[in-house]
Amino acid sequence: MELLLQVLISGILIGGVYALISIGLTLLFGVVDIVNFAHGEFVMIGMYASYWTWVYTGADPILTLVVSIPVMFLVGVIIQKYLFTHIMKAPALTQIFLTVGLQMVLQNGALMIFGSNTRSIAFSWREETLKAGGIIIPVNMLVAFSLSFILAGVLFVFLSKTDIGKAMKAARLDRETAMLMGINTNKVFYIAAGIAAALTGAAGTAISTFQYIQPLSGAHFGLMAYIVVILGGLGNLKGAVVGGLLLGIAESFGIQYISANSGLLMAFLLFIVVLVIKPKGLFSAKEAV
Amino acid sequence: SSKNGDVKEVVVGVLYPTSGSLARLGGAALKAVELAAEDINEAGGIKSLGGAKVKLEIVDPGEKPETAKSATERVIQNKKVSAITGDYNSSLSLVTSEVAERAKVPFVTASVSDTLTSRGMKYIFQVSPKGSMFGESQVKFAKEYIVDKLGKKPKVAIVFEETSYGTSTSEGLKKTAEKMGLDVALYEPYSANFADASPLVNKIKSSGAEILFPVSYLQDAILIQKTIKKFDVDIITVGGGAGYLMPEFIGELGEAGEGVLSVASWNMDVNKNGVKDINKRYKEKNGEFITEHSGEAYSAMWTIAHAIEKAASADPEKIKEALATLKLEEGTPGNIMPGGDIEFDKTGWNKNVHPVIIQWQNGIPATIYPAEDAKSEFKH
Amino acid sequence: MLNVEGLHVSYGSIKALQGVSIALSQGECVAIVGSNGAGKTTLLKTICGLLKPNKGRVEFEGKSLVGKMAYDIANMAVAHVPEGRRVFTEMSVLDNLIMGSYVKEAKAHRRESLEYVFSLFPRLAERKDQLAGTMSGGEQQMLAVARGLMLKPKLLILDEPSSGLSPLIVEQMYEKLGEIHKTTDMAMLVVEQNVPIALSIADRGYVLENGSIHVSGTSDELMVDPEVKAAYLGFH
Amino acid sequence: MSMQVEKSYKSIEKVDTNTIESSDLQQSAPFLERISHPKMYVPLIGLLLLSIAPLMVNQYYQNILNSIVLFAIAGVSWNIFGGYARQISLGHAVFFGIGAYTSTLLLTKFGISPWIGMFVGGLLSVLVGYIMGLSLMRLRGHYFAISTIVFSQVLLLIFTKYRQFTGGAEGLSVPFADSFWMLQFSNKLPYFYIFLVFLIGILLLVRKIENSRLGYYMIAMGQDDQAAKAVGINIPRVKHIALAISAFTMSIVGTLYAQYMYFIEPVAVFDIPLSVEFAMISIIGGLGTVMGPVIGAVIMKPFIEIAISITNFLGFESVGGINYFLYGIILVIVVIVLPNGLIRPITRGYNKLLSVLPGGKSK
Amino acid sequence: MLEVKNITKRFRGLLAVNDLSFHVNKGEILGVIGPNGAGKSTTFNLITGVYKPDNGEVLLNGENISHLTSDIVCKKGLSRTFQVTRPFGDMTVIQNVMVGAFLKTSQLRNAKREAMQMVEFVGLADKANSVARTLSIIDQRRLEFARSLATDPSLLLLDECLAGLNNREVEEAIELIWKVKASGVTLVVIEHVMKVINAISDRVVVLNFGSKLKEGLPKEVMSDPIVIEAYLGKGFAQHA
Ligand SMILES: Nc1ncnc2c1ncn2[C@@H]1O[C@H](COP(=O)(O)OP(=O)(O)OP(=O)(O)O)[C@@H](O)[C@H]1O
Ligand SMILES: Nc1ncnc2c1ncn2[C@@H]1O[C@H](COP(=O)(O)OP(=O)(O)OP(=O)(O)O)[C@@H](O)[C@H]1O
Ligand SMILES: CC(C)C[C@H](N)C(=O)O
Ligand SMILES: [Mg+2]
Ligand SMILES: [Mg+2]
Repeated sequence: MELLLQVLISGILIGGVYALISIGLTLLFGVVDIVNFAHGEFVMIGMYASYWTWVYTGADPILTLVVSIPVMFLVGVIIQKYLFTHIMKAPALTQIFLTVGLQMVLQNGALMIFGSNTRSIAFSWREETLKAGGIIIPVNMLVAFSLSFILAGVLFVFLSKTDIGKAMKAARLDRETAMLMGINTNKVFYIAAGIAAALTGAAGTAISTFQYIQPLSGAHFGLMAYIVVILGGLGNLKGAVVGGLLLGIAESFGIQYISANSGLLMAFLLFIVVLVIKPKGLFSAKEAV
Repeated sequence: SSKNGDVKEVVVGVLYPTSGSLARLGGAALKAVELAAEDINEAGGIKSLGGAKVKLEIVDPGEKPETAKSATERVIQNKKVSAITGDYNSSLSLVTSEVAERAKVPFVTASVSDTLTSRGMKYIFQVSPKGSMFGESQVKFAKEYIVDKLGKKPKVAIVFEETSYGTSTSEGLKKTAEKMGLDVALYEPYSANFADASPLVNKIKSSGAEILFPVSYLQDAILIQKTIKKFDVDIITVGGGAGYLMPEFIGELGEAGEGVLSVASWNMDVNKNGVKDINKRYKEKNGEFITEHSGEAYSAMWTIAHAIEKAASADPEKIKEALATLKLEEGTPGNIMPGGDIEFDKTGWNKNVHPVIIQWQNGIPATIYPAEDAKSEFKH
Repeated sequence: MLNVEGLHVSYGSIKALQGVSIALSQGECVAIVGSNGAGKTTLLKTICGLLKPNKGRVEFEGKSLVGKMAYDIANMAVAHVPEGRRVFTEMSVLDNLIMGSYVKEAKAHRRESLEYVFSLFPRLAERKDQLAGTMSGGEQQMLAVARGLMLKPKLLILDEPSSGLSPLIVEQMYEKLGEIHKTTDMAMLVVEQNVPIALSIADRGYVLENGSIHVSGTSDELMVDPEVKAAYLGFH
Repeated sequence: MSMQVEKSYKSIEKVDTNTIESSDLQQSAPFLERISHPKMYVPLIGLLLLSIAPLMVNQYYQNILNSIVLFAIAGVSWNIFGGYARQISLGHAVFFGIGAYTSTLLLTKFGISPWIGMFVGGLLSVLVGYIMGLSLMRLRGHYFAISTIVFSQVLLLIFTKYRQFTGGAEGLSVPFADSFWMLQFSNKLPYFYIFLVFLIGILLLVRKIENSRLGYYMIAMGQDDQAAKAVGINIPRVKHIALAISAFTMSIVGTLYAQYMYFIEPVAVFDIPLSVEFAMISIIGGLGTVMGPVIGAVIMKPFIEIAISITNFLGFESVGGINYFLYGIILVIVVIVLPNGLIRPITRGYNKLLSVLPGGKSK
Repeated sequence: MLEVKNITKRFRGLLAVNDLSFHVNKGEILGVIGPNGAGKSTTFNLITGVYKPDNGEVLLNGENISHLTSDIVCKKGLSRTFQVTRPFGDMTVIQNVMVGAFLKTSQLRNAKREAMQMVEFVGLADKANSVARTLSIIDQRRLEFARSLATDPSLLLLDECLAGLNNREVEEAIELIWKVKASGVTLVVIEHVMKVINAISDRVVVLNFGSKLKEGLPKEVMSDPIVIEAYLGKGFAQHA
């Protein structure tokens, strides 16, 4: 029973991380309509941003958000302005093509600048745990998990309650008509891409509290984020959170009760089963923000 | 002869991955090869060729068979190499060796897979121990020092990353463990590069094992060890090399890493001539101590130099002949592999080599087993 | 208030407009009629900044619109109800209307504007939470017009607003447009296939054919123009 | 709607064969006349040049040529399902992998020739494609694309996991031989010509499909499946057929790859980058065109070698990652400059060439 | 020939079609009118298998087709156009129509010949090799008409095929529809342009809120006060 609970909690915590990395992607994917295969690399840049901030200031990683968020916002705006703008109307495949190129540039750029060494941020609560009975909860995972809820909540309110949030959606659905409404669509896309990147950077910061930083640290997360976003329903924040949790739980249970190499397999099979039943993901577009 | 007198330099192709997931160790190994080439040239180059210098042609084989193939072709066809070395990763070496075999260029590798020298090839030479030997050493050591000496229950857990290296070395682990009467409570591969080690550690914990044999690359190794500590799992780790031997491992774990054990195909303090000096110079240059693959890479490069020396020719065919009958005795520069002389059997494997066991002591991997190679003692 | 002079527009090698000039003063309602492909939509899109002219002038309240982005022009209180409805399909009716009042001035009056368009089109009030894309064609057309009105425009540009609407709705909508025309000083530029109804509210009209103005005059003049009658009015 | 046409609906008698089937006429024209038209002789000359190209270069360039031709076949295969039918699969490595594994396992375990193995693999791929089709058929757009990725990851994990059957992550080595029957040669040239024959074969197949009802149905379905249904197209069936053909041919490429590389492992033959590469080759050349993927392969495959040459030239060969960094930059630039692929500009140039060549003005 | 029996379709609580019944006789043209959102297009979608009815059934020549998918319905001789046009955008006009023609032949040559005729018939011959995406909406409607005809249907459903045409063009289009009818095709036509409905329909069904409001001869229907109230509007007489 205790083991079961522990397995569940471990799964939920990992799921929270999957949700966290998916929030920025679901925004970019859902609003700017860009298939960004370099998403994991945005996570990686966020991790390095936190790392270097920590190196120079010694700040607690949570405080490094003050740097990683604006830095990544800028990165998002720049990439939107100089790259994504050119391919927004292009077929998904063209976008994949470009962003795979971008992924190579970022991964190998990081390798050239930072080297292949693995780095990490040291801080007081890194190794701390909460214990309840026999159940163990690593604090850093809990922080990452909580952050995913906070960011999803803030983004939800932003998108569904503010004019600019709605304008993002309008601009995606019909650029020309959005312009007729007085919406500066380019600006809206810059902001959306900036926020998406900033959220992803924040995810990178959270992840750097328990993972290790090197140029390929984001690669694995990129794919997981895609799976989560699709599982949850494209552009749906609730879906991203629920989807992330489900995958994490499936992985944890797969590892414990089937075999240690079945975690991802179970998560992927769950994904396929859900999509066979609900071809538009857990939460269909109707409920999307 | 006058013909050989014209040779001013001998070109050796070097294929260590410096991009992708293999970049960390590949880059480190490449540095060691460069150091070896420097040492060789400083020591007068190839004397039988009138002091010809060794010239390295470096090419990145990437992380895929396809890129490895193309890189090998590139260096062999376009650079007129006399021999090649590199890859450290067995999957890449499998491809490189095929290309080398067909092009009739000798390939000296430090990769560990048993398969490499089991295919009847004539141009491959493996200076390193075979993968299957690692598990044997780990278990033998654990039996002697932990089960028998410390009186631990013989319940063990074997977890290994589901990669070429992980699966090939784990076979030896399991076989030997069963042979030695250890109770294997858990024997499972896991998917490498996990987001979090908790599920795996939950599983290790619930298996009730007291000795853990993990085969992992760096990030997984660190996460497993950290999570073991967080989850209060009382278990002794005898790692399977790779991640368990890297400077970052101890850097991250600090105190928690002290006392962790691991198998290694080579270590910076093995009981061999010149090792200390190599480590010192390597560290001066690269800011970190020299790790197992780099040590082997260094040795492989010297092995090639000796073979060229013996062949007194830059001709690949003659160098291959020389390698087949080469015998680098104890004390010869570059013979730093544990296990006496470097000498290849019919399959091309360095038949005297064996792995060692290290323990992290004072932030340094100290060789503790077998006794002939060790300078330090097992501490508990 | 609106002055278009000598406008030339082309799509690649296709010349869609060849020297079109029209004028519109405050509070005036002008209809533009003409057959398919005459260039009506092209003209409207150019005024609104969605297309760039090769030559010619477009001025609104004395300021040139040429080279301005469509959203800047919307900010000058020019609303465009595009051909083919173009509602934001995956957004609710209400959010569509909110987008209609995105520009600063309109946003300030959003609440009143909503009440106003809901009174004009009660169906939209009933369906304010439905996704616009699932509305029937006619309902979407109402939404598009309402969305245009949300901008509180000085100039309202309508591209075939009656297309796909049932006669009753067309009648009602033109009644409302007529009312707006009478009670406010909003200027209107209407492109229509349904010539009689367009001319029924318009003060003046232009007939556009093959990219240039063919005939122009007051609505009454056009109604009796034999050529116009033959092409657009008579039926059997 | 215009009334000038005095023909009424459903009067099939009067047919203007000339404007309809000019290619029929060509076929009946005498050989000499046909061959003197640049439309015929240019491809023939091109083919001839291509077939002697590898004879003039060393093994390194031969290797590049071989992989161009091999990946051209893969691109063309992918294009059947991804380009014509517009089912954006990012999991086609599944079939490549099955082809590679089936023939290699049959060869290593039972000594069965890859010539046979490739068909067994092809049939297996068709079966797996059918299952994939059944489960993913209802998905569209991004949902479909990402699901195909996940599907391929599942196969990757399974092939890694059941290592008693597949050799697991350690991979499989193809036992060395030098015989046509075992599809293995110590020299690279025979591979080239075999690949070339396969390429020509699949190009002819695709042309045939393009000019058939199936081809029209595939394209129509790819454009708008609702409208396609409304004109009587059985969507699941067309999808399954398109996928079956694509899977079968892709599987053959997998076998050829294994025989050429002598070594396969799950990551090398099932992972995402490979699937993405197939798709890229098609799109850079031109989606849904016969020759597009060939052009795509000709351009894409040497990219990395070019990048390496540049770094070597600059003396940066030991800077880790620089090759792929450059490669990435080249990709990004290519996409931004040519977002719609190269087929259109190239076709335009080609047609211009045809029209100025002797014999070209006659038409 | 076609019988619609008590069909109902709900979208999340919205009754789009409510217990609707009507029939179509062989050889006639049935006009379908009704206010926007009355459920006309949805009814077409229910007949052609795009949606499945929640209740009721659709019989084609006595056979229940309500559970069939659109492609099978089409093979049974029932073809339709879409209110919002759906051409195969990247294909040329002739290729679009060939796709329709392939229903009855598998020969490229026959399909091409058949398609060419249809393209000429609807007056698109000069644009036969234009890519469909670049056509104007009106031309796209023509194209859809041709594509539907190419499937050689016995029953053809037209959803606002004539919207956006000017008078002259409407007249031409009506003649086309007559010709189609003359060749033995039964038609069901949704239009908001009363002149068209008047001119071509043998009978008219009026829908309102998903149900049948009225059915009868065009003259009867259009003078019916209920229909005027719900759909035509008082001003109708003036403009007609
Ligand atoms: N995007 C485009 N690309 C190429 N040609 C175009 C494009 N849009 C319109 N045209 C052409 O420009 C001319 C004018 O078109 P426009 O849409 O302005 O006509 P319109 O009068 O609005 O017709 P309709 O009554 O059909 O709406 C037509 O010949 C049309 O085919
Ligand atoms: N997929 C859907 N989801 C939700 N509601 C829908 C859907 N399709 C149609 N509706 C609704 O059903 C009702 C009937 O729509 P339908 O398209 O059949 O109307 P129509 O009679 O064709 O109108 P119009 O003349 O304007 O084209 C409308 O209120 C519409 O909003
Ligand atoms: C990553 C390393 C542990 C690789 C290993 N030396 C091999 O031969 O595959
Ligand atoms: Mg228009
Ligand atoms: Mg309708």
